[in-house]
Amino acid sequence: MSRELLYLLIPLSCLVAALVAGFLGSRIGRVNAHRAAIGGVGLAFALSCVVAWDVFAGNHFNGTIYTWAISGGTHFVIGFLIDPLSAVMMVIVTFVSLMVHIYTIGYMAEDPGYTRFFSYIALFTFAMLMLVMSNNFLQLFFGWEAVGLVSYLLIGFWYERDSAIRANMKAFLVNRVGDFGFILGIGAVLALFGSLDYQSVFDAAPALADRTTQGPFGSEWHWLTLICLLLFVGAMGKSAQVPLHVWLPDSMEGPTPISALIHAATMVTAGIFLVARMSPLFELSLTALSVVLIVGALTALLMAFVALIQTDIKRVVAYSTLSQLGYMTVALGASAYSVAIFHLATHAFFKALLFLAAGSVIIAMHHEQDMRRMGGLRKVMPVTYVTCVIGSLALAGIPPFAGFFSKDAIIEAVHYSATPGAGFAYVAVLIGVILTAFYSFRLVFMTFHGEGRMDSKTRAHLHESPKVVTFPLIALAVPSVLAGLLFINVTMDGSLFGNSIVPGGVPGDIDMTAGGMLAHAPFAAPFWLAILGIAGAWVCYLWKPELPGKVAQQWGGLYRVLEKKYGFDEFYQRVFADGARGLGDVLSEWGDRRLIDGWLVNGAARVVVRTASLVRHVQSGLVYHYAFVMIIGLVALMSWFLFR
Amino acid sequence: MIPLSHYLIVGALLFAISVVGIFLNRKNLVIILMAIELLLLAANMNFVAFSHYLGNLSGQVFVFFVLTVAAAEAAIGLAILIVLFRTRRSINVQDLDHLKG
Amino acid sequence: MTVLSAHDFWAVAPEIYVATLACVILVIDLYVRSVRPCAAAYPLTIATLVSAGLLCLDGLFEPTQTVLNGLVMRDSVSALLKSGTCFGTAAVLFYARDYAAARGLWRGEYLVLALFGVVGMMAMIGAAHLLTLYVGIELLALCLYGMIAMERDSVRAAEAAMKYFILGALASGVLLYGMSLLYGLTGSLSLQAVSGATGTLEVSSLPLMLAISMLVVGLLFKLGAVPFHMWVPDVYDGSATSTTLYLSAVPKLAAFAILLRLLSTGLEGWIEIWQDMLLVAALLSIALGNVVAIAQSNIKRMLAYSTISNMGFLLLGFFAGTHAGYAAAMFYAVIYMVTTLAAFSVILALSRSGFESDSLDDFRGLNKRNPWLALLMLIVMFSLAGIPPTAGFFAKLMVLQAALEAGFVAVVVAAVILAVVGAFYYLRIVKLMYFDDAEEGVLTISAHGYRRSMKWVLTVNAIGLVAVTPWIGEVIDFIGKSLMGFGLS
Amino acid sequence: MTFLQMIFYVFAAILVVSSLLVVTVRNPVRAALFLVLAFFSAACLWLTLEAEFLAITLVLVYVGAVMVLFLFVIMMLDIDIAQMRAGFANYLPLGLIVAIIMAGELTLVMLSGEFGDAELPRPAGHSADYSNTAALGRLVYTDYVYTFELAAVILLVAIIAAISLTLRRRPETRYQAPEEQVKVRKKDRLRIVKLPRRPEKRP
Repeated sequence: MSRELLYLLIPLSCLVAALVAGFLGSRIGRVNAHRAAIGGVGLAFALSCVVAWDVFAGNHFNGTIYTWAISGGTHFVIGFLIDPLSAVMMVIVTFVSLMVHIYTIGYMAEDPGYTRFFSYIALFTFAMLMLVMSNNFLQLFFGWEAVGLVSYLLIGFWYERDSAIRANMKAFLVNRVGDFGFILGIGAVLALFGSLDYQSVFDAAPALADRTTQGPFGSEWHWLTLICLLLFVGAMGKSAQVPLHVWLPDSMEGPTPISALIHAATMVTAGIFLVARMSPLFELSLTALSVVLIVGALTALLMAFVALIQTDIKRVVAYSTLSQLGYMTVALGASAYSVAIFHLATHAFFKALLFLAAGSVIIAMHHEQDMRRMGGLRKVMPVTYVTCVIGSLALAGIPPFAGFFSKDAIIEAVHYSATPGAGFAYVAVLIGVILTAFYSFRLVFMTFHGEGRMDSKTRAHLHESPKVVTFPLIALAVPSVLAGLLFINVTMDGSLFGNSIVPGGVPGDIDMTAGGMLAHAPFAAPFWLAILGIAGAWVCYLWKPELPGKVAQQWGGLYRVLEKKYGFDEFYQRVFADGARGLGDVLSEWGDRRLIDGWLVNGAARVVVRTASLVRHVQSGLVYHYAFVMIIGLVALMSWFLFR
Repeated sequence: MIPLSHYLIVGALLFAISVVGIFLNRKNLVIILMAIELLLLAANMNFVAFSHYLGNLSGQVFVFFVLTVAAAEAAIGLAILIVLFRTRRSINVQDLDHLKG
Repeated sequence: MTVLSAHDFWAVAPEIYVATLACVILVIDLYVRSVRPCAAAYPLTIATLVSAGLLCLDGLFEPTQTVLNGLVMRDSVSALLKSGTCFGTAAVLFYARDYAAARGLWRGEYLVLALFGVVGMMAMIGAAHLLTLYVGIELLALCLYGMIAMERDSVRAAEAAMKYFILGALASGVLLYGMSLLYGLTGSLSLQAVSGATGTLEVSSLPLMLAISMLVVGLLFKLGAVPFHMWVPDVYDGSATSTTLYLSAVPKLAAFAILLRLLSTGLEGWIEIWQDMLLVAALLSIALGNVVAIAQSNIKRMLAYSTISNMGFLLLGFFAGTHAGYAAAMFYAVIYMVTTLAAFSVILALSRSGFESDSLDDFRGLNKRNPWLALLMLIVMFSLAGIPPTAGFFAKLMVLQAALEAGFVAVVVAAVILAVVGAFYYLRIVKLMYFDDAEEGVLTISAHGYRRSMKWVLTVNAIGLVAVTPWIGEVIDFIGKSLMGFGLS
Repeated sequence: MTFLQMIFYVFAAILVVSSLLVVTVRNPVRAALFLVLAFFSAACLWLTLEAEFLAITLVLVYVGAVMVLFLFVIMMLDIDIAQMRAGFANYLPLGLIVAIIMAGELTLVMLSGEFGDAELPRPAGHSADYSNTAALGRLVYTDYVYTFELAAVILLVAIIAAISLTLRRRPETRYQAPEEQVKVRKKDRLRIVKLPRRPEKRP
């Protein structure tokens, strides 16, 4: 089997699975539909592993599969770039996707949209694979929009719910802002480089690093800074960075498997992947890196605070996702691209795990998501409990769980970074550590420990989730524990990603091997901060449960700020939504109804009709008038020729 | 001798007269038919004159055919005139205004 | 003195064949008396036309040559157009049958005149000589005058015939005068000899300009282009619908042919002189036709104005003088003929004895009365308006593309805007048929009184406008191939 | 002025004036007669151009046939001549302007130099034994035989159209059909009915 065929088979198997489940779903039945979807994605996972093995054996690939248009010298192609970065992404995407597929069998068992759901998630896997495997900007954009599309479809999956539709609309609108910047960025790439192919862009980039362009008001812009910032706007939209983060918490309106797959593990990391993929460009623009760093730090810190007070179990995880995406972005800004991807990978595992565990709880609680009505579940749901604790430990960054290594590497990278804003970012990520530990274990304690606060009817029906639900939990728990330990060395010495990412970040004099980091941990701040966070959570939610209420009263202003999530939503609602609606009303009344409809369209129609009836009168029916018109026409022609 | 242009000017005058005659006439269709005959005569005058001055008989052949066509046209024109008169009892050009707009 | 061979006559075999059989049919019709009118003449006429149409195809893709001492051109395009004329006329007479019979028009003479008109059109199509051209034009015109006036008890038909006659005679007088000047300037009546004089005659020569402008006036009249269009609505309206069908559909092929013969074969060297005239006439036609059609309440008049605008489009393909433009114009003419056939035939199908279904109101709620007929009319209207994927869309597209390739961007933009204006009145018919309810009384008239065979042919005719879409490229290529050798570049 | 020139100018003047009168006189009969005069003058002009056959044809066909047809039709339709030209003067100025412009432009074109004596001098006349008719006939029956046949078709069309347009049987008019009368048989007219014999009832 040729490599091209192999690569092609990976996304196509998902696409075929999606089509089969989508179009034939009602005919072949639910079981066959999920068999088809799982089969397709499972095949993709297996092949991805083969590809990854092949890639780490040194066989990279960059080539065109199919050219579908050539316009003005620009080739529009479907092409694959298979290198360590894309191989890692492919394995993560297909693995998490496969787990979610299996989990879905249990989670969605009662849903009437069962086959539709399988079709969507298989389609999502296809789109995400096209995104990460792309070797050019256009295909990247295709994948980018396609994952967005599936994301909107899935957020609005329960389209009878008003809130789902609102969340759907919000995700769509906010992502449009990001995509607008993204496509402008692609346009700028095409304008500067004349090509959409990654490799030729990267090759040409150093030579064009100092090229500037005329901005508004006579300002000078560096082309590359402009491109990077525009592309990063796209990344901010998709990866939900402040201030374009507002859609992600609301996206929890979608089914939980989707929150795990799309809004935690894969799609939202597309922005991180993008910046890592574009690292040769970002490296050339310190301004862009600085922006990335600061945006990331702000996201990591601010969202962690919001996570502290959430009561909806899924929203806690959602805000923690935002915060962790901020961490990854910080790593990117510190030029530690490989660290960012490493955190992306570990995060994908433990965050998917946490979501699925949350989902498992939600099933048990009969779709109750409020943690204030939970508690004491650890006895009923041991598997969920254990895996959830593993995920929380990984998230909190307790050694030797996966999150410890990746998060510590980020903190070290920021510590030693020379990017402007690194000092602020360092403080932010350190505070973030304690917050992360706090809210993670707040979730664990509120859900699984203490007294059960649910009503008696629910309590009577509590039971551990079925095997199809717990199996993915266990399967995801394994890498959540081991992934850091196993891969930290190869990540940090650069042998994992090779030259697919610009190396950089953590200076060489620090011991960043697994053993070194574990040995160093007890003597470093992050570890103790995490422990402090967990202890704080224990104090507040197990030992003195009345404390949080007091704090909230004491610090009412701050609490309200957090409750309102810093007012982003209100601000957007007031300024953009209401403003746009007001502007729209004005435009619709004056522009549309009066000017265009009344004046241009109907006016033009009136003029035409009037002209028509006027000209009609020339057709008087009198033959000498007709003859006269003909003769005048003839005379006019003759005169024209004679006297021109 | 008579230059060619003089014959052509005679033809041109006939042409102008007949063309104007067609639209100037508002009462009698027969006169319009006659003006059409004059119009063809104007073209024929040109053909015959050119034929002579070019020393080329094909112009005269053309006139031969035009005369044939003109005769046929006159026959059909008068036949239509009769049909019109039968249906409307008038050959007034101004009455010919049922179709308009 | 040249000897004419059988080969010479074989080139005009279809004309001779049709003319001879027309005489035979005339005589037979006098002697065969039957309950049904034209019991013998009708099948014979159809047979004649169909066989003649096949006979015409004999000359397809033979090398271009002039025969009969330069009177007649034998080439692919004439074979194609002659064949189209024969088949088109056969379709016309097929559709016209019941309608004409109900109005006492279905007489042997009517058919014979139609056949002689076909001879005239074929003479126009094959003309390589101004004399052939003129005689052909007159033969067709006389047949048309006769056919229109044949509805003897109709005030409107007589008026239409008279108007057509007067204006047609005026136009052919002008055309003739132009021919005489061209003859004087080039010393020849043969189109090839005329084009051979390109080198010796300056473009700035006044008599040449006059000659060409008069010829163009004559051609524009035959096409019905502004400002020589005024006969079109009155004649379409006044004639019996069967005659309107005959004179609106088929002669457009011949009109295209005489444009091609005269302007391309004869006067292409002086394209600077006639180009602007055609352009102005084309734009005026599209504008006036589309605008005035909106104000019509009679569908025949509306279709007449639609013809004017469509002929403007045809001219738009023509004026650039390129091969692509000619091919586009010919494609346009063919598609227009087929579309018009279907359009008027729907009116024929809706008409009854003593009831003309030619008011727009008669189409109200047609979908409820006869959904199939409404669907066919919908396709026809879409095709006329140039809405994809109908053939009419491709015809307009080709024409505009040709004009665009020749570099006339502003013209194309103007034409597109006007075409959009024009789409209104076609869509109004669709609206009437599908969204309005019939008035009291109209509903009582059944819309199913037409022959079953007519339904089938009409279906093929109208559906064909859409069904041809997958092969539209082949059709265009075929037409382009048949026009090989025409055009400036 | 040579004799030929004199003939030309005299007949040209008659031609123009009489054709002007054709389109302006009130009485259509007079117009037809002026048309005859115009055609006759034209025929004379054609004689100066050595187009003898056409000149004769013009006189024969037009003066002899077409004009008679015109007169016949004019006489047949009882037209109220009195109101024929009412309001004619209203349009005359416009007509005159157009006519003058057109005639002026055409004259300008004719004099523009393409058709001067230098470009196209008058050819020498043919010898006395030259027969214009024979020369034309030779052309018409050989080179132009196809158009000749088409012209024949045109005349046939004219005949068919003229007859079918004007010949009509009026259903309201009663007329005898001798061939039908002769064909009548007894059974067409006479019907023998058998009546059943009724038994008489006696009281």
